[in-house]
Amino acid sequence: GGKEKKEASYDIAAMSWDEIVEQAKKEGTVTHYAWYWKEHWDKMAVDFEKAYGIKATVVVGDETSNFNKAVAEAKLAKGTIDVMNIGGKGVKIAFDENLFYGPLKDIIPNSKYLDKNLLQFQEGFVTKGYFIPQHRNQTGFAYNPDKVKNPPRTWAEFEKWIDEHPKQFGFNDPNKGGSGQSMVHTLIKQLAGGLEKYEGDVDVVESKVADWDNVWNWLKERKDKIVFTSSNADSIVRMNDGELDLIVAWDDDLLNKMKQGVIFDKVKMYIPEFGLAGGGDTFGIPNNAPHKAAAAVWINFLTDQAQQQAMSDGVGAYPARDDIKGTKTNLTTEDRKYAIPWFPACYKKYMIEQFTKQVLMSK
Amino acid sequence: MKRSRLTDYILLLPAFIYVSLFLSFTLFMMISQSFGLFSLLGETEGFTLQYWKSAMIQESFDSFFYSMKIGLVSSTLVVVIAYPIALILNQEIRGARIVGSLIKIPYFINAMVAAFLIINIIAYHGFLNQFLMFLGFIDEPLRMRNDDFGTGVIVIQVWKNIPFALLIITASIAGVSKDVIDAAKDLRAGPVRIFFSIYLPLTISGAVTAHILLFIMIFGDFAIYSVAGPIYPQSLTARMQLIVSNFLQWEEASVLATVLIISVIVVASTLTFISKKYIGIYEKVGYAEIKKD
Amino acid sequence: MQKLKKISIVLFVVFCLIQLLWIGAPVFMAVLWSLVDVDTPWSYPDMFPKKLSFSQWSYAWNHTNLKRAMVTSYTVATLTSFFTLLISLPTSYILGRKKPRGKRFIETVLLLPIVLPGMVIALFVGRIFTSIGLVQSMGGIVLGHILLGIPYMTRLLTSSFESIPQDVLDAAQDLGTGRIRMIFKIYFPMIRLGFIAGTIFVFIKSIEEFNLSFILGLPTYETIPTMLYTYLGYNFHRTYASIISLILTVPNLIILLLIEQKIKTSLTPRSAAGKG
Amino acid sequence: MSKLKVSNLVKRFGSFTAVNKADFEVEAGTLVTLLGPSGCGKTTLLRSIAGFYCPDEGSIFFDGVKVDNIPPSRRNTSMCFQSYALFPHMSVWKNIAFGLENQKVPKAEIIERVAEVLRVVNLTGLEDRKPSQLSGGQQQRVALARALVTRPDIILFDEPLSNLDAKMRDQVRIEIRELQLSLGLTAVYVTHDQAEALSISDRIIVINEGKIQQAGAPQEIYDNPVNSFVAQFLGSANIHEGAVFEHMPDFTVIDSPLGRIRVPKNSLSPGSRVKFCWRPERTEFKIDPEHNVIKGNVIRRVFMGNLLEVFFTVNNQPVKVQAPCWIPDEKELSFSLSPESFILLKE
Amino acid sequence: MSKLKVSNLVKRFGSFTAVNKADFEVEAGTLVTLLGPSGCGKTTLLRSIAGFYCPDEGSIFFDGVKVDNIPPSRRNTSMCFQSYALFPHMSVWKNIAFGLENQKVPKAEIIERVAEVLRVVNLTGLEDRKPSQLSGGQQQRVALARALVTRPDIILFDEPLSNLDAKMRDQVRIEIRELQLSLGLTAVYVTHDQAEALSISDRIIVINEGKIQQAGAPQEIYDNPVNSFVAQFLGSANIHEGAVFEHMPDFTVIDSPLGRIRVPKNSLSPGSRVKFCWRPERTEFKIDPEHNVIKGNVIRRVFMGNLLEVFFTVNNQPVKVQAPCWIPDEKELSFSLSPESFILLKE
Ligand SMILES: Nc1ncnc2c1ncn2[C@@H]1O[C@H](COP(=O)(O)OP(=O)(O)OP(=O)(O)O)[C@@H](O)[C@H]1O
Ligand SMILES: Nc1ncnc2c1ncn2[C@@H]1O[C@H](COP(=O)(O)OP(=O)(O)OP(=O)(O)O)[C@@H](O)[C@H]1O
Ligand SMILES: [Mg+2]
Ligand SMILES: [Mg+2]
Repeated sequence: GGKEKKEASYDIAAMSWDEIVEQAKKEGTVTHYAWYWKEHWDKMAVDFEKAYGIKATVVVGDETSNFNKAVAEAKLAKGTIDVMNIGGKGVKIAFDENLFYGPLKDIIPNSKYLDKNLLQFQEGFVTKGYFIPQHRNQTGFAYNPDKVKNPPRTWAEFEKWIDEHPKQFGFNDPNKGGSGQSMVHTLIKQLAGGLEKYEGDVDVVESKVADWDNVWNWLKERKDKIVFTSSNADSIVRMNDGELDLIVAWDDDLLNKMKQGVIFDKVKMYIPEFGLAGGGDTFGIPNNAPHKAAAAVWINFLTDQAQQQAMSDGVGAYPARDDIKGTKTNLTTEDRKYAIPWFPACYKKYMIEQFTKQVLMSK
Repeated sequence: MKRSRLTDYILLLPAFIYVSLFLSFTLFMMISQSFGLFSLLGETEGFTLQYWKSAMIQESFDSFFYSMKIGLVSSTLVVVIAYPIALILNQEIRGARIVGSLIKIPYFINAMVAAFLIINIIAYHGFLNQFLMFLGFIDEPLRMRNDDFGTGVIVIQVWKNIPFALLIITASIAGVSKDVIDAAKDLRAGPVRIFFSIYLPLTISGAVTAHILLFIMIFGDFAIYSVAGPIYPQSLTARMQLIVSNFLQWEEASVLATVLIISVIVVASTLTFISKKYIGIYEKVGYAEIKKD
Repeated sequence: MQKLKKISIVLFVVFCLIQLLWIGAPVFMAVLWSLVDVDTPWSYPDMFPKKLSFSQWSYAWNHTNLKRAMVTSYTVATLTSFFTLLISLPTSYILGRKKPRGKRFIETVLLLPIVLPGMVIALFVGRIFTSIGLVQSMGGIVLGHILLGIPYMTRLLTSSFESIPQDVLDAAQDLGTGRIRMIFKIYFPMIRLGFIAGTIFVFIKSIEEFNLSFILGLPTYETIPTMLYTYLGYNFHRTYASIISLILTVPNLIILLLIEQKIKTSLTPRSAAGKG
Repeated sequence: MSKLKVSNLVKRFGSFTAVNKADFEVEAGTLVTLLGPSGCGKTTLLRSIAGFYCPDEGSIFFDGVKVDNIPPSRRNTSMCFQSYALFPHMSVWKNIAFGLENQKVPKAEIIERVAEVLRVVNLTGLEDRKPSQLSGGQQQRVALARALVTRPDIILFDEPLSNLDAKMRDQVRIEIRELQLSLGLTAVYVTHDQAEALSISDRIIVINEGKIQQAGAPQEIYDNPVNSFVAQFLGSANIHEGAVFEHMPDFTVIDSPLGRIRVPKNSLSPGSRVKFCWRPERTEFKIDPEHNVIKGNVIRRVFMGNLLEVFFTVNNQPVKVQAPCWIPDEKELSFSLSPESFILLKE
Repeated sequence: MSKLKVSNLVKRFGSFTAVNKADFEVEAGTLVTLLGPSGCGKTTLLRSIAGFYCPDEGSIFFDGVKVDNIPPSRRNTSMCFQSYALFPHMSVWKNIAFGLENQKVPKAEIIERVAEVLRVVNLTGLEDRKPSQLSGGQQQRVALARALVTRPDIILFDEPLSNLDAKMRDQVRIEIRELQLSLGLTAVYVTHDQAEALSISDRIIVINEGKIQQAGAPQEIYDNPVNSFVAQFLGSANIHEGAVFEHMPDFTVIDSPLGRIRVPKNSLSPGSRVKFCWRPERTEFKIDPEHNVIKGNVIRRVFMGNLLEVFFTVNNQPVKVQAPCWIPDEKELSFSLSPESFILLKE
């Protein structure tokens, strides 16, 4: 074999951005694990190589197994992952296992343009600037305008609509996707006295969740009127099939599915007045990433204005930068005023468990 | 002579060592981890029953009963359906071979593909609903996916596994010499008697083998459940996978795996016992016993 | 007799129809779904897609992991068949010909990998492999698949070896046949079918295997089934799922046809190798 | 006891005709043997009678009733299978009792009848064995017992003794015949062993390549074979061709490779070609000058225990004769043949 | 061509002794037959000679050289297997040529020798068939050809003709014998057919239950069987017991169930018990008053084609005789037996 490429040990936190870029060019390669947007990454990688001469390899895997891999490699001095996308499922594991390097917030120059909220909180976790926002997303109600002329906007309308249209409203089991979690989250807000009381908690406070029973009872009463689907995508597919007419969905996911021809283009989306949660996906660099400098440069590149615009135009995701607007999104900025933030992650986990016990397991 | 003995044993080793090393590691780790021992990655705590306690919650029981139910119902259905088909295919009917090949197709279709194909059929907008509506039996499509009982899963398992059962059962039925059946007919045995006193005792061991293997495959199913199973409960293996990948609770997963393997052993021995009893009726009653009464 | 014949013909036709529906309908639906046009989704209440095209095929081919997954799957399957054969040959030879002590025990152990549920094996083998750094490597998947292939391969090879009549081997010996000639002129031709059947079987098993590939390969190595899992699971996408299903199924069906043709015809006369 | 009639039966396998227009009757209570070389269609014929094969042409009648549409399980026949076809999972006793149980015969009678038939086939004491624990010959006798015990209207034997050694074969053959006679069973017996056929049958039907060649009482066929196949298959025969030379008052003279010989009187016109045969055992070495005296060169003598087989050439024609052991050990020998020894063949 | 010596050979399967102290020699260039009932150990003995079984006791010598440690592939023997053991994947031609190819015989010679042996076994024209396309008898002849073609030092035949019909059997037997003589092969031939054994062998070895009963030239054994097993297995025999009554100058008189009869002179003391036998074919129906005249009741006559088998009882003792076809059809008949017809048995 050839001579091993010698890599000096360094700490990007202690380097200037120019030094990092220089180091990155020396490294010449970066490996990024994602689980969507293959086509988009391919384009980005071409541009990146043109700009920096660094080859970016994006492995489009599976969210859970990406994390399993990261966990499995955590013990090694040098891993194989430079950059990882972090979504709803991963944040908790990332923290529990102490997987990631950071904080990145002060290393990546572009972070000052990015969504402030997402830089600090993700899915109810306090992320302290470890993860760099990639795009923002938002859950909303999607409906088939042919069959639903006046979708429910207020809480009263919503309850009435469900009564009058049994088995036509659906959201996915919160165990299997974020849009379902968002719906239950909203129900808790609506039926168990708002979200303010949970702020800042790191552990579930029993007294605060006492009146969640209202939520479970509300759901149980409507068990034969609401359909629980098995994934974010399943909800969309079932709307296309004509089985469901009103669903909870992610804005970017829905847009993507429309592009792929999975669902009819006429679908409409909005956020009801009683609110639905949103958030976004981020980038992180594992502690044992072999090319940390290249990773930082790649992340910075992806959060440049041009690339964020390309992302928005290409896959329809809402940009993480505040200085550009999403072009093709389903939800207008007007709609987004009803967006609400997640409550702390400990409650989210508790919510999912309770949903399983109280709603799914009840016969 | 001695030297060739030794070479024999050396030649015997490759596959044997391969399998036994892997599996003994697997089983050893599984069982010891369920008691908190020998954790390969995390730190080892020493013998404890804690994980058995914490794994034994309602969700686990529900998963266990779900898998057991699907396993027993589907494997029994498969065998019950495959048996007569095998008997018919065994006749010298013209075209039996074509049917035989046709019928084998699902065996060569991946489990998930099978699940997906059937889902397309039973989906809300699927073939079956459209067909029934076209015929006017229903006004509005039926919702058959992800039903709570697992009917969808059972349909898929049956569809997918009939060929496997057929493969084994046809082989054992083909082993019954045609002359023997002719001889029974010639001795004026009716079809029912031929089935119960000739075919069944001669082929039951094949059928039970098929039944056991099917039970194991269906009981340990992950793929079909994930594609077509009910929202709740999860299949036992799906729950294990979830516990591991979402919560990294290897010890609890080990408990479930141990339970799963013990159940497999129990069910397999029960089925074998029943079949032995049945063959016994025909094997044991001989002249000696007749003389007694 | 005449009446009986008529009834059996009717039964046969009905049976064929059911069979065609039973298999044909699902496959037909998959084909339809795979041909749905990107810009004209097949939505309720259309009975059939409004427009059929290969647009989704070309998209899936160019912009998903499909190509990579196919390369991985077929490479893994080829390596698996080869090594499984290599490992199983000596063991099967001894089991089939020498009837060693403990034969039954060894055969039972060799069958265990099919008797244990795949996900259980996958999770725990995955854990072992993780600790020795074998996850996310093609080698790991191949090693795992070999484990699952051994039961089938040894079974088939052992019974081929067993079915060689001792007399024939004795006759060859008696005619002064040397060791090499014995292997190539007597053993190989006579276990040929087991050899082919075993290789094909293991190949197909490997192509189809999900659990181990899922645990050991993802995310670095995606195989066709794990890819399918994505499009059937949280990323449910009927059209891609149909395309991948067809890609996964059609080669198998072709192989099935070949086996039916080849093995059946050459298997039958074999029994006539001697009397009783 | 039923009368069996097979009428113009044809059975084909694909394009191959296994039985070709078989037409014969078996009187009630008699035993008829189907005799022929391997593959001539004997088993096929028997299976058609039992109902396992559906004939392509022709019909079968039991006591005048057409049975073509009656399935095997409702024809009152029992077959002793060439392949034994024992039930491998049942004991010897169960195997034999199976048919009686089907007929709902009372238990006590079953026990008695099974014991009786076991004695007949010499298997008493092996009741509890499984077929796999028996030698080939014993298995064959179980198959025989299983068929005999039901006492059907028509009993069908497919080479029931082929795996027994000579001694046992003689003994069981005699028992079968006695049982058949005493119970008055109608029986069809298949064999390719001519000694067996000659000794057990009321009538013999000789078959070749699916076609009946000749039917008749054993001695009748032996003494008057119609063609060279029958002559050679049933016993040995030397066959020659010749031409009629002249007719004398008591015999006819023929020109043949053996010389000018006297044969029984017939009505063929002088000069016409004839085929005739004679049997090796008709040779007389105490020469009777009244008979045809023939001289030949000894090629080989083969000691057969009770006699010698001597191979001659007579005018370059090979000829086989049977001789007593005392004949002189010479290169050239004469023997005589009575005119009655010669049998004219139709073809 | 080798001389074969088997010395005190014992072969056991578990606790069952299949061959028990077999001890015999086969002179170079001669053909010896092992004759015995099914399961008596013939095949076992043959396989031990070929080297497939390792004897438990005793040794085997080829031309005086002990071969116990030489593997089968290096003993120059060829065996014609009872089960044929053809190579199913090779054509008839390939099967036969296989042994020659092993010996690196030149191609041209192979072609010639295979053609020659195919002619011998009457299979010319079937060279390209696979074994599965042959009838049982044809397969057997291929096995025979495969063994014959290599012309080994010692050739071993295990029931090579059992599946042929009578005609073909005679013909091939003669060919085997001629080939064996002309090539001077040393041969061991196994059969349970006594006619075959008598007609082909230089010497016969009669075996029962693993033990050699008697060995000798065919006629010698036939005429002087040492015990009742040999007497009954080789040919038919009526066996009786009696007691010596008195010694006369030319013969001895014995009291027996047949009455007081004259048998060949011997030296037993009067009064001692003797066992003796006689053969059915020695019966004279043209009664010779000088001989022992015996009267019996006819039980059954069986027509055997060339003769009758007649079953008598003589003083309640069953007796079987062979009679010419002309004997009168009466209930009581007399026949005579020369004193020389009687053979005294050792046990
Ligand atoms: N199922 C079948 N398909 C095709 N040919 C057959 C079938 N059964 C028998 N034959 C052919 O029909 C002919 C007659 O067969 P059959 O079994 O009646 O012979 P057989 O007279 O009983 O001979 P054997 O004495 O050898 O038992 C044979 O040439 C055989 O090859
Ligand atoms: N491998 C074996 N294990 C146990 N017993 C055996 C084995 N081979 C042969 N025998 C027994 O040894 C005895 C002699 O067998 P062998 O094959 O030599 O008989 P044979 O004289 O050739 O008989 P046949 O005429 O039926 O071929 C038989 O009783 C048989 O059951
Ligand atoms: Mg037959
Ligand atoms: Mg033998």
